[in-house]
Amino acid sequence: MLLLTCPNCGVEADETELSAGGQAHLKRFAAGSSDDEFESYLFHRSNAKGVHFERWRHSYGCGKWFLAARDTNTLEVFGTYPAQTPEPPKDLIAAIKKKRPDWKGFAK
Amino acid sequence: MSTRLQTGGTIIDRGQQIEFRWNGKRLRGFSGDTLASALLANNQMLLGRSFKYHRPRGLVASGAEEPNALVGLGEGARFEPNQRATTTELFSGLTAQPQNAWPSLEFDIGALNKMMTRFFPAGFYYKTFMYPRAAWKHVFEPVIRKAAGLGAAPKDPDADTYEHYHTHTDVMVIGGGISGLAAALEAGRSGARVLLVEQTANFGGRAIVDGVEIDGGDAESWINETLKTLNEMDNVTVVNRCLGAGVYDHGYVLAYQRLTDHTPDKDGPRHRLWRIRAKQVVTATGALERPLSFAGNDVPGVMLAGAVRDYATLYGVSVGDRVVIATNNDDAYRTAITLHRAGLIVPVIVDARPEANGTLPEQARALGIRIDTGKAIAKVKGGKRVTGVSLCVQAGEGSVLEEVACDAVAMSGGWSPVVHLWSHCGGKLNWDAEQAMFRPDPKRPPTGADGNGMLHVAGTANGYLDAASALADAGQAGRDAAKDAGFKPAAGTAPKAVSEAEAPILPVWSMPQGAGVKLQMKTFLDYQNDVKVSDVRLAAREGYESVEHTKRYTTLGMATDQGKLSNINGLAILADSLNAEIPRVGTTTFRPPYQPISMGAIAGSARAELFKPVRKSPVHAWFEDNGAVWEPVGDWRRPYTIRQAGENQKDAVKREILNTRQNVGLLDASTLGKIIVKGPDAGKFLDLLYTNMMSTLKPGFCRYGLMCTENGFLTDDGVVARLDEDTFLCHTTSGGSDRIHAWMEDWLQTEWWDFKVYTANLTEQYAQIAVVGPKARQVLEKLGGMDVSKESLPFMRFAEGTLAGIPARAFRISFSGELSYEIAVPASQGRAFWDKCLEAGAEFGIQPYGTEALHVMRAEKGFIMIGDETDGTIIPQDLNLNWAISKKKADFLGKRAQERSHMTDPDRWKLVGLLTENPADVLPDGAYAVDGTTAPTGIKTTIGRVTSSYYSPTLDRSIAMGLVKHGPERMGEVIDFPTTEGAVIKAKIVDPVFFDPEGEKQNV
Amino acid sequence: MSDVQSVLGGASFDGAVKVTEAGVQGMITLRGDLGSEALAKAVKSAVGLAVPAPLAVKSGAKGAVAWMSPDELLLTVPYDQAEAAVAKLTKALADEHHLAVNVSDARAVFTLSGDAVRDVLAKGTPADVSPAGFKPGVIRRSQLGLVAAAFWMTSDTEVTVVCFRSVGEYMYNWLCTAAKPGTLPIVS
Amino acid sequence: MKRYSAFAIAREAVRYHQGWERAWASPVPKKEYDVIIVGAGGHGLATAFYLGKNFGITNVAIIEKGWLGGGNTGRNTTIIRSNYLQDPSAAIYEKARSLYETMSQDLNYNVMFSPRGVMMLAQTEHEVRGYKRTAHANALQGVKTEFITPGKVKYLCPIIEVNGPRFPVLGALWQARGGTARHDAVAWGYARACSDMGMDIIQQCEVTGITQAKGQVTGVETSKGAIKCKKLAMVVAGHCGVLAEKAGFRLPVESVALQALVSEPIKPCMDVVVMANTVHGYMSQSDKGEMVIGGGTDGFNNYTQRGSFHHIEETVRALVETFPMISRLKMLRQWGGIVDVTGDRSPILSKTPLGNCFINCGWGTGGFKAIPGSGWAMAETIAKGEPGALAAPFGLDRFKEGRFIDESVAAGVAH
Ligand SMILES: Cc1cc2nc3c(=O)[nH]c(=O)nc-3n(C[C@H](O)[C@H](O)[C@H](O)COP(=O)(O)OP(=O)(O)OC[C@H]3O[C@@H](n4cnc5c(N)ncnc54)[C@H](O)[C@@H]3O)c2cc1C
Ligand SMILES: NC(=O)c1ccc[n+]([C@@H]2O[C@H](COP(=O)([O-])OP(=O)(O)OC[C@H]3O[C@@H](n4cnc5c(N)ncnc54)[C@H](O)[C@@H]3O)[C@@H](O)[C@H]2O)c1
Ligand SMILES: Cc1cc2nc3c(=O)[nH]c(=O)nc-3n(C[C@H](O)[C@H](O)[C@H](O)COP(=O)(O)O)c2cc1C
Ligand SMILES: [Zn+2]
Repeated sequence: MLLLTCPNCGVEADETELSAGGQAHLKRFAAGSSDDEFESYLFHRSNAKGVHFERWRHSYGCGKWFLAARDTNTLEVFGTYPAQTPEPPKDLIAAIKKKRPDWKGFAK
Repeated sequence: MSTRLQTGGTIIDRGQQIEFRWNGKRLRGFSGDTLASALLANNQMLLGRSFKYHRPRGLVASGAEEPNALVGLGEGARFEPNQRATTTELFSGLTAQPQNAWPSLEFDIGALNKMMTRFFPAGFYYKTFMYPRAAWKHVFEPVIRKAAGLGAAPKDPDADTYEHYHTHTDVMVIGGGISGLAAALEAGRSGARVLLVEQTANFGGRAIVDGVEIDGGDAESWINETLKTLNEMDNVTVVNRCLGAGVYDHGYVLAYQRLTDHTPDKDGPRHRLWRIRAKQVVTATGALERPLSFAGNDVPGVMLAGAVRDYATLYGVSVGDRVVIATNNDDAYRTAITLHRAGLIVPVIVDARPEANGTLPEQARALGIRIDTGKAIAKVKGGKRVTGVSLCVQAGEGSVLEEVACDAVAMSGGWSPVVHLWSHCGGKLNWDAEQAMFRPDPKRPPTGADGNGMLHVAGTANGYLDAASALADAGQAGRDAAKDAGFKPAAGTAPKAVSEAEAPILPVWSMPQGAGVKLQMKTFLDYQNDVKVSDVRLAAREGYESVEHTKRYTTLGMATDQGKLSNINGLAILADSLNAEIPRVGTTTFRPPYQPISMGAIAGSARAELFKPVRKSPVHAWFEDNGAVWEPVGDWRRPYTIRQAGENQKDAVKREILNTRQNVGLLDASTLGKIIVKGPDAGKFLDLLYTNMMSTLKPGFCRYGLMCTENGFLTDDGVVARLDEDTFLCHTTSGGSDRIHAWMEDWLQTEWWDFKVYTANLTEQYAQIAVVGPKARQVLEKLGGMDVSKESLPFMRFAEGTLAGIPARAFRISFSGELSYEIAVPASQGRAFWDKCLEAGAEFGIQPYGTEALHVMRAEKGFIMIGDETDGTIIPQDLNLNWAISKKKADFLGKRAQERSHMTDPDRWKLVGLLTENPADVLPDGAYAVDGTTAPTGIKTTIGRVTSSYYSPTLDRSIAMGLVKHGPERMGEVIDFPTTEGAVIKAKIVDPVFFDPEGEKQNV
Repeated sequence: MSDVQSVLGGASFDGAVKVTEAGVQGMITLRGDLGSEALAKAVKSAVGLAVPAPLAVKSGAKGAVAWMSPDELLLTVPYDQAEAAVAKLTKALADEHHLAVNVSDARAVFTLSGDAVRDVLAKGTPADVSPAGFKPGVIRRSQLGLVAAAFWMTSDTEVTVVCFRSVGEYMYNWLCTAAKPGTLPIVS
Repeated sequence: MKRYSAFAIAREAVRYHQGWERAWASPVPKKEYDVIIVGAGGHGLATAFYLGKNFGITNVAIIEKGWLGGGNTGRNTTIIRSNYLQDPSAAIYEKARSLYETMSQDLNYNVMFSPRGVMMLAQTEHEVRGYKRTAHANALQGVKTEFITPGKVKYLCPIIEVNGPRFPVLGALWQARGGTARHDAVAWGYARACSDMGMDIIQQCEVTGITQAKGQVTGVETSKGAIKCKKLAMVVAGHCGVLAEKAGFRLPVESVALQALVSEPIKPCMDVVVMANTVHGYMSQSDKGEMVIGGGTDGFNNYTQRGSFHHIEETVRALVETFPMISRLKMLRQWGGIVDVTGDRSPILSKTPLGNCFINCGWGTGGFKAIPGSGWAMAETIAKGEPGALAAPFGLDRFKEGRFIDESVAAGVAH
């Protein structure tokens, strides 16, 4: 039963107030992209056991989307940040590296 | 004989007698009794039968860990199977029945005689019952099932109610023994919000029974004082009869409060499920005593030593006149002393240790109790009741030295800390070889959202068995928890406890040590599931070496007590069989709940009308009063048809259709989604969202649009109206409004956040009422207020104004092919508008119609329906909707997907109309068309399927739409649709527009 | 106005807490740049109040304003003034990207009053409604029962609950069940 | 291997069961195998079994990081049915179901396949249409199902409330030869048979790396050292993403928690399996008497084998409404498994970017029922290097082509 702090309204939200939205920072491939690019965008997922960047919506609360870095193996939440962030914030990456020295870093 | 003693019983009130029924007999107990203590007081030793062998079973324990004394409690709509007698508080009028015995508890024909059990070792069923093949389902399984299962299934719907309750706390303390109280006190003093729960009615736990001294007084006074202090603290909440049921991720704790189980006549919910968010959790759940493994340890009368002491001290009940004590530790001597002081006889204390010279053994010796060290019980004698024990040396193989007559045996194999809650969410354990127990490893706690530990363990649960160190540990745990929750606890002022010092335990996993296979086959580990030492050894021998394999092969620990008594003993035997260390074998996984909790409590108040909210339109009540047949649509209820007196459903639909086509119909379309999309980039945004071009729509105009998923599949459709330069109103399907609104926001917030667009879901702001049919205009003219003429309000336009004095927006759109207006009015005036339409329409023959008429009429016109023609695998091209797919746009959601090879495959099935050769035959919904060939997998090749099929009253024949391979190129061809009954219906491929193909009726 | 009907016609229930359907209420959803001066001015002129901080709700003589999300406010005014207020807001913000819409009819509004109002809410919401997280001046949007709702305290013993109109009847039944006599207070 | 039979039990009873052999050996890994299968769940073991039985390939190792059968195979609600909508699904699930019919005899291990019947309740008009469509499809696929009336539903399962106020039962799709089996026994039976064929089941051995040369797999690194192989099959369910990453490719899969629970055991009261998809819950009664209950998955990636409690709540809420009598039963235990859910919710049986490496995954919430059919088809794929008729539609290429096998279309069915 996760607890995630919504960066949009500041509420520490119970999982039941939220909806999960899958892997974050996917680059959208649209018309004109190759079959491989498009397949990757729609289907291939990191599915990491460990550090995972993902999308959440505070659906019963402020209604806004946000992003989270979470460990899928321990469920530790490293941080949350606004959805309008193209790549994970640098300080968050640094903080995660400190806690998970073996982590290979953010990969799209 | 078990009986009520003349004196004693700290928690019963001898002044208040209570009558109850057991197994058809009327018995008496006292207020404060549990059903278990009251049964013992009435010499009811035989309480049930075991699961597999139907062996006689009596009480073993005095608390939640009880595996045997499960009863059927109550009657009728309040009957509950598998209720533990030990946790059932006695109340007047209680009725209980024994379980799993037939025809009676005393004479159970399911009972296997001693010879037969030999043929049923662990896992025997995997090795037999295989031949003949059908016999498993029809012969063996029914027999096995009949024998298995415990209590009877309840028959009636539950008469009780349940509820949920959320709370947030800084520190949650589970367990109200002295450790829990001390931890709560320390945490509370820091100012933290504290919630303390205790599963039983009484606080104080074992300290009362053990005669512990705290701060110079008896434990009871300290407990009462501490409770008083806690209750006076504003930041502390104390709840009894409340089980800490499970610890979940991120500090979520489930607690289960039993509100009226002990007073069933009281009103209100029976159970309350607490959903708790705790910053820190302290478990002070104490320890559970382990049985000893000797032959016959399951005979009624063999009990845990601590439980025997509980019954004597708390309830003034003796379990027997002559009680042999068997132990490997000092604690059981407390039981001997207690019994002796109560005037009962302890013929001998059988202590497996080579010597016993601690304070407690010396006290016992001084009382003249015989102590035999280095000895063991070779075997218990008796069937439905202990009659004696034979003794042997612990070091040997069980040759009998002596027989001792007795009517009960109190055994203690040492204590296991209750580490369940620590483990639920990933806390790890260490094996403490000296104390022979698993203890929480403070370095590997369950972790919370921040990755730090979220749980502390206090007192006995942490492996501190003596009161003094338990209290010190608990105080520290309380302070640590408060600190970790962000508070500043003051330096501790731990209460000082004094209890007798105890000599070390000697781990004894088998009694006697060299017990041979014959004894092993009579030595029970799991009492309820009849798992014996020999079974665990057999599992190990056969390769089921993982403790998890052993568990599943033997069912050890899978009974209703979840191995609270048996697990440690079982894995020690397994370790021994594998010649491995106990920690290497490890424990099985601890899973919630700590004790079973009612399904009713889990469901809470969400029953009947509160089960799943029904969304209701502003006109809902009218339908309710006027014979609507309801159909769920999303979370809404919509009228399928509105029956008139004496009419059946089919006739009602027919009447509604014909009336709408001939006169005028009225439809409540309020459930349609209505989403406002506004901003300078609204057009651009909708161009991406819809397959059509929306940015070119002129204000005042409407356009039908399609939306696809990024995967290319058609997901929703509806009419878009441009309200002004900046503002669009998008209609969606009834089931789609929330989904599509969320979908829009998803794209706007997470992909195109530079777009200047705001959306709002106005679905519920408006009631939307469709006035449909040749006389629709006349009805609106009569309502008055707005020019609805062909010239002012042509097809696919809308106008704003008032109708019948109500603010209205009228859309000239049609889903039926008729002259049709959809009128949006404020929802609060929706019912009034509906009524006015009916009134004004009366002279024109207006009649409301339901969703089925709507569906038929749209099919007559060949209009697709999301959910019928689409199913999540259909692209607009399949439905010949290419005209609605813009070729000019560089991008829209689904465009790239629709370019993939499978989506451009010319063999994709395409939408056509289908007319059965016999007009009276209605093609079955979902029927497939075949071409007579068969695939290598044996599956008949299909070439199409029916997506919608109806009898059309307008055409007085059946019509259908369907998807057919190369359909549009095969007009006029006849294809075969086999029915599930084996018939074949032939249908001709035709254009899907069956009625008014020129659209003459709607353009008037 | 005689045609205007709230979901339950003002039904009420006297339980351990009093539950009342508050009748129709003028409500406006205003989306825009909450930091903009024009928006602040528009809000001020509509309800006489400043733009609230996150999770705050303010009320005054003309109405109330609640923070709903980083780009959304909820304004309340008397029911029959909502359309006019929308028009005024739209005009005042004509030069700014914004959205002002009347949502009065899309809602059901309830008032709970009594000492145990927090307990009633706590039976159905995962939000922290203890004084530590919830007091007059704070608005929470969350789940209540099985549906979405917003709620705020108008005093220490009174709560306003807003949900969608279509589930108004469900909400009323849920609140009445939660407020049954004899089941409250849970935590004194 | 000595055969199991009633006679064997009688013989052993006389000597207090001291003479039973090990069900499977506990070998030290060899240096090299013809085929290594990673994952000793039902699918991995069945794959090995049919490699031996159908193709005579027995120089096989099955490598398991924990204890065999301890993944989803050991924690599922054991529903077996084949009433799928799409032809490729119906083909493989019906193959599996028919193999279940004789599995006990084939393995000489009683897996207690109990064809007690599975019904999927239709509680909306939409579901009625969906299930009728499925019934039509099944008739052509050779899968015996029928759409039954509420009256028959009540007759087959008297504890159902068919007239519930919120979602009355409008009918059901009924597969009389669907049912359940003893899940652990399926893994154990296959393991015993594989071991008997001379295959090595290596438990407590985690594959930590996949060594490759020239686009081919050469072997695996494990916690017990490096082992070479000529062919590799990855059959690790929830961990397929982790293993694929080690092999250097990504899959269209996400791993999420699926939960189940059991009640305390009661006397038999329900002789069929019931799935109620509108309200989202399903239930059957085990031979020991517990009500075995399952529901929905979490929405977020998770490897903990624990799920979120609100799903348990939702499921129980739904089932209390459908089966009012269970309100007074108690939940005994709840647990979770990590299921691998693909982009179209259908499994993957496929070649991979590595020439001699094959993958079997994506069974998600419903692969127990498929075990024998999947093993059969996977063995064929490995042995021949190309998928046969059963496996072919389930290749990875379908995601690029947009050729999905979408089962949720009829009525959003899982399990
Ligand atoms: C709660 C629940 C209920 C379900 N109910 C049903 C149902 O009713 N009917 C149905 O048909 N299906 C059901 N399923 C789905 C079904 O259980 C699975 O689809 C099926 O068991 C998958 O089998 P498998 O052999 O592929 O995977 P698993 O049994 O999970 O086996 C995979 C094995 O691979 C091992 N492994 C992983 N990584 C490595 C590594 N690196 N090295 C070595 N070994 C590794 C794992 O330890 C595991 O033992 C349910 C699943 C769950 C969780
Ligand atoms: N010497 C021994 O061998 C020995 C063994 C065990 C206990 N003790 C004595 O027990 C006392 C220790 O006190 P303590 O407080 O640590 O343990 P305790 O056993 O006295 O108290 C634990 C309390 O927690 C409650 N509890 C357990 N699980 C719960 C749950 N999940 N939810 C709610 N309540 C739950 C129990 O009902 C009990 O009241 C000392 O007096 C100690 O000496 C001694
Ligand atoms: C069909 C089925 C029936 C089960 N019945 C019981 C049971 O009667 N008693 C029990 O304790 N556990 C039962 N379990 C649950 C297992 O104990 C265990 O929780 C599950 O296999 C998951 O493993 P884990 O909890 O060790 O992770 C059952 C599991 C399944 C799949
Ligand atoms: Zn938020």
